[in-house]
Amino acid sequence: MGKKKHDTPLLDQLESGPWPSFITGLKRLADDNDMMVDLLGQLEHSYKTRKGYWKGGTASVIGYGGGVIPRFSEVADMFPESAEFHTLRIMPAPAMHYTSDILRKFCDIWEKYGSGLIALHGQTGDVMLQGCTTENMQPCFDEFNELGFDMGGAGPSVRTGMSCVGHARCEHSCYDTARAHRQLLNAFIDDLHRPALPYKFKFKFSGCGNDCMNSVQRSDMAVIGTWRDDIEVNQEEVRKFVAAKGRQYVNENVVMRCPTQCLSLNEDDTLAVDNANCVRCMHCINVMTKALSPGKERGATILVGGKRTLKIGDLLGTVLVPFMKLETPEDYDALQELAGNMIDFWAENALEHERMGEMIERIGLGNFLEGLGLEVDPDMVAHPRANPYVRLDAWEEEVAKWNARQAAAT
Amino acid sequence: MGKKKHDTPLLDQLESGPWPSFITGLKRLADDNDMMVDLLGQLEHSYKTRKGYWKGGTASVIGYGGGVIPRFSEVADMFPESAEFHTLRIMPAPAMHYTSDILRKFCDIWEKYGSGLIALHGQTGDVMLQGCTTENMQPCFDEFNELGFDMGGAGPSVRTGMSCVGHARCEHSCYDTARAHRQLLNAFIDDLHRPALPYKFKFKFSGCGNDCMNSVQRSDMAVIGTWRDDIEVNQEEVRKFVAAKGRQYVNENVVMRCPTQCLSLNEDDTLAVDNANCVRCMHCINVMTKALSPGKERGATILVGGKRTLKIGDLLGTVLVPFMKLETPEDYDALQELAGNMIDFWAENALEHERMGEMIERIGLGNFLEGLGLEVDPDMVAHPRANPYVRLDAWEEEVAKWNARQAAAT
Amino acid sequence: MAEQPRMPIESGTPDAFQYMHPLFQRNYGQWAWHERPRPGVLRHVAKSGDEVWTVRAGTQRQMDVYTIRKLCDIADEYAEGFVRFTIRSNIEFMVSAQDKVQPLIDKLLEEGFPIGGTGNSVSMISHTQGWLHCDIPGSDASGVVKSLMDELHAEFIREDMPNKVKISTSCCQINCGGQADIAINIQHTKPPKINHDLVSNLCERPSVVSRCPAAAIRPAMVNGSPSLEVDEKKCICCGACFPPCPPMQINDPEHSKLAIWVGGKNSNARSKPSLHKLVAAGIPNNPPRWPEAATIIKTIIKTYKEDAREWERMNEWVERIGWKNFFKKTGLPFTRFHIDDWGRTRHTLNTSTHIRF
Amino acid sequence: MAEQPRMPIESGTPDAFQYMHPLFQRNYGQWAWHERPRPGVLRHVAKSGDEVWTVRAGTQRQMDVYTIRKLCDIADEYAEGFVRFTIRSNIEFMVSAQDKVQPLIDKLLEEGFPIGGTGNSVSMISHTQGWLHCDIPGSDASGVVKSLMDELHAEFIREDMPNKVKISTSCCQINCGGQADIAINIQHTKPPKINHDLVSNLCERPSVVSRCPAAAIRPAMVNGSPSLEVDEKKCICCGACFPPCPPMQINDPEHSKLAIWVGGKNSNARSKPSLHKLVAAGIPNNPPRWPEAATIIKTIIKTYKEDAREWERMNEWVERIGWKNFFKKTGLPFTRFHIDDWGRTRHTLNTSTHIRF
Ligand code: SRM
Ligand code: SRM
Ligand code: SRM
Ligand code: SRM
Ligand code: SF4
Ligand code: SF4
Ligand code: SF4
Ligand code: SF4
Ligand code: SF4
Ligand code: SF4
Ligand code: SF4
Ligand code: SF4
Repeated sequence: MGKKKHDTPLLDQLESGPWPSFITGLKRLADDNDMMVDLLGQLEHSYKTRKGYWKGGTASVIGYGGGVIPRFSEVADMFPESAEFHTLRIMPAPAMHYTSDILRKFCDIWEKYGSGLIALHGQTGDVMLQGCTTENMQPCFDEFNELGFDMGGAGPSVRTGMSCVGHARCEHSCYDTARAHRQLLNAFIDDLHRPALPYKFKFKFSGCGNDCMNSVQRSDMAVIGTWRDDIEVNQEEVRKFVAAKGRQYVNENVVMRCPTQCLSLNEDDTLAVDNANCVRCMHCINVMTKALSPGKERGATILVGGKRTLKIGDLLGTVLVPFMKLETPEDYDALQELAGNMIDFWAENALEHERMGEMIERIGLGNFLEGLGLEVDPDMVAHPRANPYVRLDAWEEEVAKWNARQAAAT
Repeated sequence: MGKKKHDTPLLDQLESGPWPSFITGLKRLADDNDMMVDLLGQLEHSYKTRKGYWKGGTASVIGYGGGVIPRFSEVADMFPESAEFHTLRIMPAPAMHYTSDILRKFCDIWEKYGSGLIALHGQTGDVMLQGCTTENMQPCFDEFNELGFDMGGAGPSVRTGMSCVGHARCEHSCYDTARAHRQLLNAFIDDLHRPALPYKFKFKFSGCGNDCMNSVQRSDMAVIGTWRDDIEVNQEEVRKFVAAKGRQYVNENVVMRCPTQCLSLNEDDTLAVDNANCVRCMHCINVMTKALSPGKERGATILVGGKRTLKIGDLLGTVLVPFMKLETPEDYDALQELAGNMIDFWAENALEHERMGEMIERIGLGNFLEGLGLEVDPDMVAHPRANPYVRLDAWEEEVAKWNARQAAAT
Repeated sequence: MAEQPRMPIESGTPDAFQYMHPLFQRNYGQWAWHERPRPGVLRHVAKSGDEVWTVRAGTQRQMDVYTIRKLCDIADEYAEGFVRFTIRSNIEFMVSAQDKVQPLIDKLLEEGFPIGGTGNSVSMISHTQGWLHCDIPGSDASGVVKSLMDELHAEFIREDMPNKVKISTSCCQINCGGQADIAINIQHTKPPKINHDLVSNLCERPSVVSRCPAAAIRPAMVNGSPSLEVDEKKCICCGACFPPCPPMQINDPEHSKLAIWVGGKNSNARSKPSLHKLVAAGIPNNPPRWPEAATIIKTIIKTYKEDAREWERMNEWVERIGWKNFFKKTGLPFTRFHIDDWGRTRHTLNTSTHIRF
Repeated sequence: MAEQPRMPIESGTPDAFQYMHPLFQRNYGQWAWHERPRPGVLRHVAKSGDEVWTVRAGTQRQMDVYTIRKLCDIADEYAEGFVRFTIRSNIEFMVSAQDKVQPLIDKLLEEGFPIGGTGNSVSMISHTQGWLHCDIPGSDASGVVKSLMDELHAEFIREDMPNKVKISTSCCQINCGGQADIAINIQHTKPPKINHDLVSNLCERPSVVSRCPAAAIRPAMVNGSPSLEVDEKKCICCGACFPPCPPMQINDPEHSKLAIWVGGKNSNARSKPSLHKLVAAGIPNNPPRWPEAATIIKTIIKTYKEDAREWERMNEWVERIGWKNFFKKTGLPFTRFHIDDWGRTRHTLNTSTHIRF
């Protein structure tokens, strides 16, 4: 300990200003940690040359294939103490709840084995313990593991999940996101720890259409809360809201903003909702939190295939199951089963390095549905096809299926 | 003459009902024309077997490569008189105006040389003289030609144009569609008569955004009238309209239907227009024909690349020139020059059998604009790109161009 | 010495003024407003105060010279000798005075020409050649149109739809008929049957290969001669190979079906132009009256009429109520084939939780 | 005898209840409504009548253990020992009584943690690893974010934007940062430079070839060894080849630039989710403070703030005023590069005459 710090004139400029400075934190760590001294040196070097100096490699803990992001420095000759600077990804509890006690324990273990630098959190929701030597990785992980925490995902595997605060605090929450999150992640824990899938697979859970987890775009399987019956309206609270804000405000900010124009403000300052046309967008409920709430028959819409850029451009998830009830344990088991079927089908049919969304784009949603044994539904499309490039040999069979379903439904 | 008619039990069923029957007409022709006797026989045969029996071939008139659609029967043994049943495509005047006199002359010539069957009109706007033998084609065309009519397009060539009734009768008309139609078609008459382009090329001219010629989808170059200044409002007529229909009707059918919400009905029953947000959709003008009209600074938006299905699916035209003034002869010449440049570029760069729209899809609109020396404009896109798959080496140069244009504009 | 052949006068598109009603000429570009006093009649008023009354009548498009002469007689006797045709093969008679309108209408009706097609009516169906003349048709457009217009006559002569209804048909998958509120098109359901004996003579083989949108055709030797081969797994039965290669027979009396498309719109009024979408397929190509297609089309029109708001075109109505409700209200089945899977189609899927329950 | 290695306990995602504020546990799934009494503070009321006050504070995400312990001290002393983190690395302290709110806020401010990020504020920028840890970065996300949040601090602690503003950054074109109202991402502008000596050792060559979205890479022999070759005409400089093949160096101190994207939206509120669109590029990757990027972002935010209506997210505002006006009002140049030409992109073009003049 006590290695002399490098000059960091560029990084030092990131210490001023009102926002908390990560550089100040790194420097504080460097006071007592030589690895951080050289890490700061390398980072300053990056800032000066505008280049990165880490390369990958291999590093792992016993029993697991993933969860560690190994980093070896390309400029270790200049900065030897941070020659190895691996990250351990640790899965937090759903919605990232902590006691101060558990956080302190994190700090203590990590101070012992690592750099002392923790990201709360990575974009996939992991606790990222950054800056570990190969040697310290195993004992460090062992202590976290004993504390009740497990390694997160990395590589071609199921990844760490994310869920919104949901039932814990949010009145909009239409299903138990924490429960779904934990049940599903832990059901596929083997696929998480032992990367053997075509590519990565992410779950995200949002309790309502506000999608605070960005699941539509950042997960292969997005579970987004919704309801099937009517919006709950407390007309007394509507009246109070109108009294407080004025009719014009309500018309301009609620009624006229409904995407399907299914609201109207009655003469008596109550609200009429054309529930058959409501698309569960959440807007009116967001504005009038006291007066409006999601209906009572709650569950989720399942979207599939969201991801970022590689290799065909960003994809938004698309509807796979318009509505799935999520109340009983059996409902949650059904969700898990669906996820399992999806992963199995994808594992069998995807090309190497092909995400779920890309595979669906390649094989067509129809084939994917068929593979999963799911029923086709107009809710899955923005609009039907605009081109005639389709084989219709099996038209009659498909019509028969639809008709049978309709008959069964009535 | 006087050949016995075939039995046509299926076709006969098309003689009943309130709509004028083409079968009744064909039968009437068959009374005096053996070719029509066998034509009816072949058609009945088609109805019975549900198959067509024409094949192509070659047939043309002296001096021209196109304009005739040659048809030879595959069942000439059964129906020898209609063994040859070619179509001559004749270009009518813009917007299909006729005197009864000229129509009678058409009938007389056609009765002499052909079957007596005329389609008014083909979907590309031609007079289709259907049912001519190879032998009679030349004299028949000669007589039409002497009458002041010329052959229409067929094959990989400029095709017959279409224009709406426009200035002749329609108050919405923002430019002289008939003039543009005639000038452009006749400027490219060589490309029309001597098919040597990559594929077909269609012009269509609509006087306003109502696009009564379906130009956006059915032409390679669509010239659609619009205006650049403010909508003309006759407030007196607005008041009368409101008085007659009621405020609610006006709000529901005019104000609320404006796609950019730029209308509002003032307390005094006059109409306020936020012209900066008006997208010239025509709706309000369509509803209130007396009170509202397009502005005074008129011209057209040019769209490019509309077409039907082959081979990448139907394409709607896209904006190439947001606004082009069309008032003076020079303006019309500029339109002609643009068309010429487009056709030249396309002729040089398209693959065989590749329409304008498909070529643009293949090479990118940016390259097409560059090839034509046209300036890029946000009006050309529904939205900017959502993917980063673009080479940006020349970013600075393009920015400089834009800045220079902006500076020049102010 | 042999006579020199006559060379054509390349006069191109003729000047319209010579055939134009005098009031059109006089008020060219100077019209003020118009109204529709009754279905089938337009009254245009010029800034000069001049007025023109237009009477619109339906025709069969495929006309014999006798019918055309009859229309000319009417033009001379009941109108002022000038007519024009619309893009939908309706004929328009122009008169300068209101009192000429009714006698003209009476005469047209007497001669069997329906009056209408204006305003919020179902206008004449724009159509194509079919068995009557084309070399690649799977059906007969004129017959389909005659059959349908008989059924839709009542909506042609009235103006009580929510907005204009524009219909088109096409008699093969090349689709010379345009995008429309409703389109009735051929949809093949089996790959082409190749007559290998004829291929080498009648096909430009490389060009056929390049025209296939599915890259399903490859050159092949069959019975020792150069021919073509179709990968039937890849083929989507579009028929694009048939025109350049007639031995690749795509038409089939049973398997060439009709499909119905909804929501094409070319105008910019209110919403942007839009392409039509597949709603029904597998409809028998059933001459001479195509009753199965007619039933579906009447259902769609009836549902639209009852459910849409004033000024809503077909696609605007569907967008408002949602496609699910379109299928529900019309009773049409929704199948996996309605899902677009042709290339990069994610933008046609529902990338949201916006769902009606 | 050697000790058996310890095998992991595959406990997976832990149960959240053990770390959850007691009021959250008691009212789990039973919340009634909430309000925001001031920026950075949420008041949630349960059906039981229980209330929880949440105070949200910004952090630097990349935290040293001293900072985390400081936050724990605050949680113990001024709150009730429970915290949670948001998806944007803000920390939330929960208290059961209103009177604890102000002292907690005072303490956090004293220790340098800004209070805000709720409601219609600019929340913390979600960001990625960069030079600090990643093996492929073109920039340093943490530095970019610190610089920008210094500039945007005033909008973090207030709630006077039209709606939430969510920003993200990514430090390479792989884009671990999400879609957002505004995204600041690396955009390379030159093809990779290949270090051929290393290719045979360090690349899985077939897999690199298949990862290139432009099909620009082909196997080649260079100096007698198997290597790779890039067709520089086809290459669109995406950098997808770099992670699987580090010798294909894509990062360049000068030519790896920043690009700014606008209008991503994940929520379903009002409009459907949408992807962000390119608005500015060619921005110097200029550490340590990236002033050029900051200027553009502040301009966009200011324009949005002044011009958008209440509740309009960034993309909803742009859709309403039109992209032309977005470029006009922000003064950003529009170039041919803004036109999407990646594949079948006609649906991104203006297929209408809807134009504002
Ligand atoms: C005569 C004709 C033009 C021609 O030169 O031949 C014509 C004439 C008029 N059209 Fe049209 N349109 C004509 C085909 C079209 C077409 C194309 C078509 O029929 O295939 C369209 C585009 C259809 C589409 O979007 O796919 C068309 C979309 C319109 C619209 C926009 C309607 C809408 O709301 O989307 C208007 C505005 C209106 O209805 O007031 C319009 C309005 C008019 C007006 C009122 C213009 C005027 O002031 O004179 C004319 C009388 C309309 C009427 O029938 O009530 N015309 N109009 C065409 C008659 C066709 C027919 O016989 O049915
Ligand atoms: C006659 C006509 C249909 C009608 O009954 O009205 C017609 C008939 C034929 N069309 Fe068409 N097309 C006719 C208007 C159209 C239109 C509508 C239009 O012009 O507004 C279209 C859609 C717009 C477009 O251009 O895309 C159209 C799109 C096609 C196509 C597909 C082109 C494409 O790029 O997708 C073909 C196929 C081809 O050219 O290879 C085609 C090919 C044909 C051929 C030449 C079939 C062939 O390859 O042998 C047909 C000859 C039929 C015959 O025996 O007369 N026809 N065709 C129309 C021309 C009459 C006229 O000159 O007035
Ligand atoms: C704490 C957090 C969830 C979590 O489990 O971590 C959260 C919590 C709440 N969100 Fe959120 N949202 C959170 C991230 C998001 C995100 C994702 C993101 O930040 O990357 C989104 C999607 C953004 C997008 O569309 O790209 C998001 C879109 C919303 C919306 C929809 C806003 C809209 O109009 O589009 C609402 C509704 C509203 O504003 O009332 C909402 C509403 C809420 C409410 C009011 C829900 C409630 O009743 O408790 C919570 C307080 C919001 C506030 O800050 O005023 N939350 N919310 C996240 C805080 C992030 C932060 O620190 O800034
Ligand atoms: C650490 C983290 C960024 C951060 O600072 O928060 C991260 C870091 C990396 N991501 Fe990521 N991604 C991280 C969240 C994301 C997200 C966001 C999310 O999960 O919500 C995305 C977008 C969503 C998605 O999955 O598409 C994301 C999309 C990618 C991609 C592109 C995937 C694609 O299909 O387009 C890659 C490239 C790949 O996997 O080949 C990638 C690859 C990487 C690699 C492994 C780079 C590499 O190939 O070597 C980075 C390791 C950096 C390091 O040294 O730690 N990362 N990555 C995030 C994970 C932390 C955590 O576990 O909590
Ligand atoms: S996604 Fe919905 S339920 Fe979850 S925290 Fe956000 S607003 Fe609440
Ligand atoms: S949730 Fe959305 S769609 Fe439903 S009524 Fe409210 S604003 Fe309208
Ligand atoms: S396109 Fe416009 S100008 Fe032409 S006839 Fe139709 S409404 Fe009139
Ligand atoms: S023309 Fe269309 S966009 Fe313009 S004001 Fe009228 S309705 Fe609105
Ligand atoms: S639609 Fe097909 S069959 Fe009908 S005329 Fe056009 S090319 Fe011929
Ligand atoms: S029918 Fe279409 S898809 Fe099939 S082989 Fe012919 S061109 Fe190709
Ligand atoms: S965005 Fe790129 S550079 Fe940044 S962490 Fe992700 S993979 Fe690494
Ligand atoms: S940078 Fe992208 S486009 Fe260029 S070679 Fe690499 S993977 Fe291909």
